[in-house]
Amino acid sequence: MLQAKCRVVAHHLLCSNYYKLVLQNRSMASKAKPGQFLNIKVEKGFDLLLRRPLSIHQIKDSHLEIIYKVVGRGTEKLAQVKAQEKIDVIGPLGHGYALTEGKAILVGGGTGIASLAFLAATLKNKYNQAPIVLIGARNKEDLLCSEALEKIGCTVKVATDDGSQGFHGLVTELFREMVAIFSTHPNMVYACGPLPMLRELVKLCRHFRIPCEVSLEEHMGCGIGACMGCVVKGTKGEYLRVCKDGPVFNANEVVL
Amino acid sequence: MLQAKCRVVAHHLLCSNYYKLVLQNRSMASKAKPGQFLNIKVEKGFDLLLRRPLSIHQIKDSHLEIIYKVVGRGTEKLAQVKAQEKIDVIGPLGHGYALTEGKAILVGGGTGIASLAFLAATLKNKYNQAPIVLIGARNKEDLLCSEALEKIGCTVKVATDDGSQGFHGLVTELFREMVAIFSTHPNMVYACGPLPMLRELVKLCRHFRIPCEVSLEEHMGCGIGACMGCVVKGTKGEYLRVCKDGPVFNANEVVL
Amino acid sequence: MDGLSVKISSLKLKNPVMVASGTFGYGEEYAQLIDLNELGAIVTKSITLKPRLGNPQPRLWETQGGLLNSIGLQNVGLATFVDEKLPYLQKYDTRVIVSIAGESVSEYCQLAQALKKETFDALEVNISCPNVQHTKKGLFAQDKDLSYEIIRKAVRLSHKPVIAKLTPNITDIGIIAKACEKAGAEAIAVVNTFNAMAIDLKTKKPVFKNIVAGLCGPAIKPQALYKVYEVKKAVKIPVIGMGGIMNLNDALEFIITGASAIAVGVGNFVDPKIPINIIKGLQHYIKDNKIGQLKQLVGSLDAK
Amino acid sequence: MDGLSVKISSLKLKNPVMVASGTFGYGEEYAQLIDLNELGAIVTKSITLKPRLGNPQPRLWETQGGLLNSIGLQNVGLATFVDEKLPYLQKYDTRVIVSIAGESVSEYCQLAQALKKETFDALEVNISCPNVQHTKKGLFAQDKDLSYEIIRKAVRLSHKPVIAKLTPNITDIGIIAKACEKAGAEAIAVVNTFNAMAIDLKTKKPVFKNIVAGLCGPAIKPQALYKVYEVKKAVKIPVIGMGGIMNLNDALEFIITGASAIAVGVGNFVDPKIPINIIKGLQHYIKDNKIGQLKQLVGSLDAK
Ligand SMILES: Cc1cc2nc3c(=O)[nH]c(=O)nc-3n(C[C@H](O)[C@H](O)[C@H](O)COP(=O)(O)OP(=O)(O)OC[C@H]3O[C@@H](n4cnc5c(N)ncnc54)[C@H](O)[C@@H]3O)c2cc1C
Ligand SMILES: Cc1cc2nc3c(=O)[nH]c(=O)nc-3n(C[C@H](O)[C@H](O)[C@H](O)COP(=O)(O)OP(=O)(O)OC[C@H]3O[C@@H](n4cnc5c(N)ncnc54)[C@H](O)[C@@H]3O)c2cc1C
Ligand SMILES: Cc1cc2nc3c(=O)[nH]c(=O)nc-3n(C[C@H](O)[C@H](O)[C@H](O)COP(=O)(O)O)c2cc1C
Ligand SMILES: Cc1cc2nc3c(=O)[nH]c(=O)nc-3n(C[C@H](O)[C@H](O)[C@H](O)COP(=O)(O)O)c2cc1C
Ligand code: FES
Ligand code: FES
Repeated sequence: MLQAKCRVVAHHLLCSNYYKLVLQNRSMASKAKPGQFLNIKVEKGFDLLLRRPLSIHQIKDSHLEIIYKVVGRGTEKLAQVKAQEKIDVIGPLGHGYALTEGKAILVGGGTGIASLAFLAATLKNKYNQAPIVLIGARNKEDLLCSEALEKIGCTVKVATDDGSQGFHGLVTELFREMVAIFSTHPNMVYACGPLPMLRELVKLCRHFRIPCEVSLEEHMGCGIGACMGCVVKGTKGEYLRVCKDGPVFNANEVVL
Repeated sequence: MLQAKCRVVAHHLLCSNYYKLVLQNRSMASKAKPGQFLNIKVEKGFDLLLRRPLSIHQIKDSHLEIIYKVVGRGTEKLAQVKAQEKIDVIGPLGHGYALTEGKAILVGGGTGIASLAFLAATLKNKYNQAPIVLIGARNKEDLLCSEALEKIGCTVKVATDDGSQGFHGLVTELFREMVAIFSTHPNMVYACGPLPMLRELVKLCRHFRIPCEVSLEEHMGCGIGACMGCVVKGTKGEYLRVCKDGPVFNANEVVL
Repeated sequence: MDGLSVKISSLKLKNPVMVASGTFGYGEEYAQLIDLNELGAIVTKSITLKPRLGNPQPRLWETQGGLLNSIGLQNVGLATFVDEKLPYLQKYDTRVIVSIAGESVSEYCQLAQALKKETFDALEVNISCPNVQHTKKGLFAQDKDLSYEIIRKAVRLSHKPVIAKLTPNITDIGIIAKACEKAGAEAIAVVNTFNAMAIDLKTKKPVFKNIVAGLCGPAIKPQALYKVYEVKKAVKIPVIGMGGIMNLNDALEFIITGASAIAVGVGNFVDPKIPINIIKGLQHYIKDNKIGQLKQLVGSLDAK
Repeated sequence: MDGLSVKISSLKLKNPVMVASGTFGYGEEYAQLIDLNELGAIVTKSITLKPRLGNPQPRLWETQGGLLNSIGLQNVGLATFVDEKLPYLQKYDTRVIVSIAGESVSEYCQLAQALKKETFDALEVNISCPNVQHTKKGLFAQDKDLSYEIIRKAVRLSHKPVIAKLTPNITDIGIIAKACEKAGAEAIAVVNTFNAMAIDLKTKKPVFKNIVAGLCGPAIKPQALYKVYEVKKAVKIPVIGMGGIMNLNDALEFIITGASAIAVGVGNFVDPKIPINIIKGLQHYIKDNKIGQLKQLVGSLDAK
């Protein structure tokens, strides 16, 4: 974990209101693991007090890439930052995905796919086996990362809410169909996306007895584990910190 | 008085940290009188709550020009507004200079010269007599409007704190010298600038028995006369509103 | 527009959006920028028996998301108000709520009495201005007995509905609200400004002569909302909510928390169109959400 | 650095910049980002007798220039604190101030007693957390007798300097400050968070399960500053000021108003370097202004 003013190498609109932000910082980049995030100060003043947590989407040498969606005032301000400006970043933060060898299915909804792409690349590099990736999006315009994932050898299946591309329906339904027709189950499922998606997916994984890791989101204060602001209920009844104990948890650890 | 989202026609740095802002609004422009001001919302959010009052520097057809200095957070934000954007403006506001025929001396300090330039042009147009203008600035880099004023026929004299141009010293000292060597006194003095300058000038005008009008500044709430936030002490003991009873007052009306 | 009408006890408003005392003068200036007929009600600047000079300048100071004021109730005084300001307001098709402030119980009585024969819709009794001296111990609205006494007398002397305007600078606002309810107030206005201060680092002096000033604006909104919640729990009479309301969502938050009407204060300075924008927004909101009457929303907070 | 040293009664700090309870955990995480040795003091997260689960999520909500929190004192509890957290902090060359919070007078006593034999520099008694149940009527720090009793016992049982941390949610904070001074507190920490709330318009539910939450940040700074002013007027013991301090100027305002030391709370979230930046800024400030000792500035407010 370190704090630095990172230079914005590139910053551009990807599609609808999704942006890609590329930051320069060699030591952060060299430490980053899939599932970890950066906590970014989006403005100089104190109008918006808190930093915004955003997952690391990809590392390229000393560059850290982020994919984010403009959803509110903070991400709106972030979208105004121009290339070559510097922004204040703390990272890499949190506990990422546990890498396991074997057949993995990655299930991403919305911007959730951003961190899974980093995971896919890492799994491929480490075990030389590209995972299957299921991507859920509202429509084909909102679809992120699929080409890049195919390029590294992943089998990519898409589910859109409106059927404009791939499977017409929820990515969890696609997952259910996928697993039901597989002769062998995957060894591991990794998921990142909206809570209802994660809930449904965890239910399915329990049903099929597939271990599952989920990446969670909560409003954050410190982002480093000190304030107890970002908790999620653990299965032992205790509250776990998304920022430090997570954001990636084993599905058995947390009550969704 | 009206409220409108005005298009920024042009916006650029003049010198050191002085900017010129040109706004488009025909009805505001047609109503504007020298000494009046605009109350400008400098940002969309509520980080800075209040509008910023800025004098009208010049009218050209449907354009209103402002000259301002970046001194704090509000003017910093204003400086970031780009040409073609729209900003929310209320104006023209306040009670401007009382136009009088005859020999006039205009005394401006810092950005105070902005509103006096509008007055000079109006006096020239109306009475076909260009006034004498004394400009006080810290140094020659901070000198505003002198060429434009000369162009309309004004006799322009400059005083700089560091002597880098014109008279070395305060503009009030220059004024004293000017009046002392005039065979006839001016009929009227109009002044806009920092409070210490105005205080000294009013003292001199009393001494020389020259009527004098001063343009004052106070922190403003509503800017239109409703909140009693922007007062200055009147000579009758009552509090007068800078935004509505002023910003231009006869020196005899107010306690500086 | 009917779906927006609300009742503040016996006072019917065509919509729940008012402009707060002290931020709208006597309406004249704002009439040049917005149509006063559209407002639910106008609350006048608090008037006092005699014209008041008010506090020395500076009277305003901007803070993060907020504004400090120390106006000190500068106003034209009762006589001029009645002669010049009230007739102007009466021309408009909106409710006129006259705010009064006294330095003693007796002054409140004289004000209520003198206004008895005038035409307006309700009397707001400001017992909570932090910028003038009330008692040695503090503000009237920090003392439940004095609050009761002032409101009781105002209710008796005035035949108009009486609104008690309370201060948030208190441990338990519910106690004061209850005293005012018992005294016959038809509504509680929550809140006046929060005690606060600023200092000028260059001179090491307080910015304001009185040291204390009143904080308003979005900065205080979460606190004001909680005060509305506390008052709503304490009393059965309607609550008028204010404190940092700048847009439709803010207004809805206050209404859902329990405000039967809301007032825009410093928002008028930021953008005089805010009250009108909120009214339009409410119209759309009830239509889009198929809410027949806005008043159904009042106090609809689902607190488990 | 000597020019910055200040004394909080018997407690000497190398500089007046502390980090506020609950915003800095037990120091471990921040140690990766800043040098803890540079801080004047670290106040730990308030600890309770037993580990506390804390409140359900969400626990945080951003507002205009502020942050609402409803952590509910989640902490590791006394035993783990003493075994694992305190030894870590003892390694650093900074003052360690242990904050304690109890649900009853007796719990405060047990905490003070149990901590007696441990090594640390001062005991901060948090009688003002708005996110947990105190008495039926409110917070301990809203009751002068209970405040007196808790502080008196803590002073008796602990041989450490006792700091009383007060709530701003009170009509007259001076009364509580005086009670604490009389009880033997060596300093008053002002302020804890302000009662406030937020609601979720989509669900019409309060954001927080407890409804009320505590507001902090720049939004409250003008109010916090005034509370410091009020406490300073009421007592002779030193005041520790906090509430929205984000930079050198904020810190100077509190110091000039009367705070002998200041604490950074939510500022640590915004930028962990804020406390260090303030320390550096103070060094330059006293040098540039030829002030020999920073403590000369304390309470130098020129209020006419
Ligand atoms: C570990 C982690 C990783 C994330 N990675 C990504 C990513 O790669 N791409 C992406 O687009 N988004 C990501 N998010 C969500 C992102 O942080 C929010 O969308 C963002 O903070 C919204 O800020 P805002 O001001 O635009 O929205 P607003 O809704 O206006 O924000 C208001 C407040 O709520 C908080 N908030 C709002 N939504 C969320 C949320 N979903 N999670 C946490 N806090 C929230 C904000 O931080 C802020 O404090 C991640 C969140 C977490 C916790
Ligand atoms: C009638 C009038 C006409 C003006 N005309 C001009 C002009 O033509 N050109 C120009 O450069 N400046 C002019 N000013 C001054 C200008 O309004 C301030 O410089 C500006 O408001 C500073 O805002 P800020 O946020 O950058 O500074 P900050 O100091 O950060 O402002 C903080 C607060 O103080 C207020 N404030 C600060 N300085 C002044 C001031 N001198 N007068 C009133 N309020 C102030 C701000 O409005 C704000 O509320 C005029 C002021 C008035 C009252
Ligand atoms: C400049 C100013 C003057 C005020 N004068 C009065 C007043 O005379 N009487 C009164 O009851 N409240 C007065 N108030 C308080 C407002 O009516 C309102 O209660 C407060 O500002 C909170 O609302 P806001 O945050 O929307 O401004 C004044 C507020 C401001 C900003
Ligand atoms: C997330 C959070 C947790 C807090 N926990 C505690 C606590 O355990 N004990 C305490 O005395 N104060 C606690 N506080 C209050 C702070 O110590 C401080 O008094 C308050 O936040 C005001 O300062 P600020 O505006 O600089 O944050 C907490 C504040 C926050 C934001
Ligand atoms: S955000 Fe502070 S503990 Fe997670
Ligand atoms: S700013 Fe409101 S009266 Fe002048």
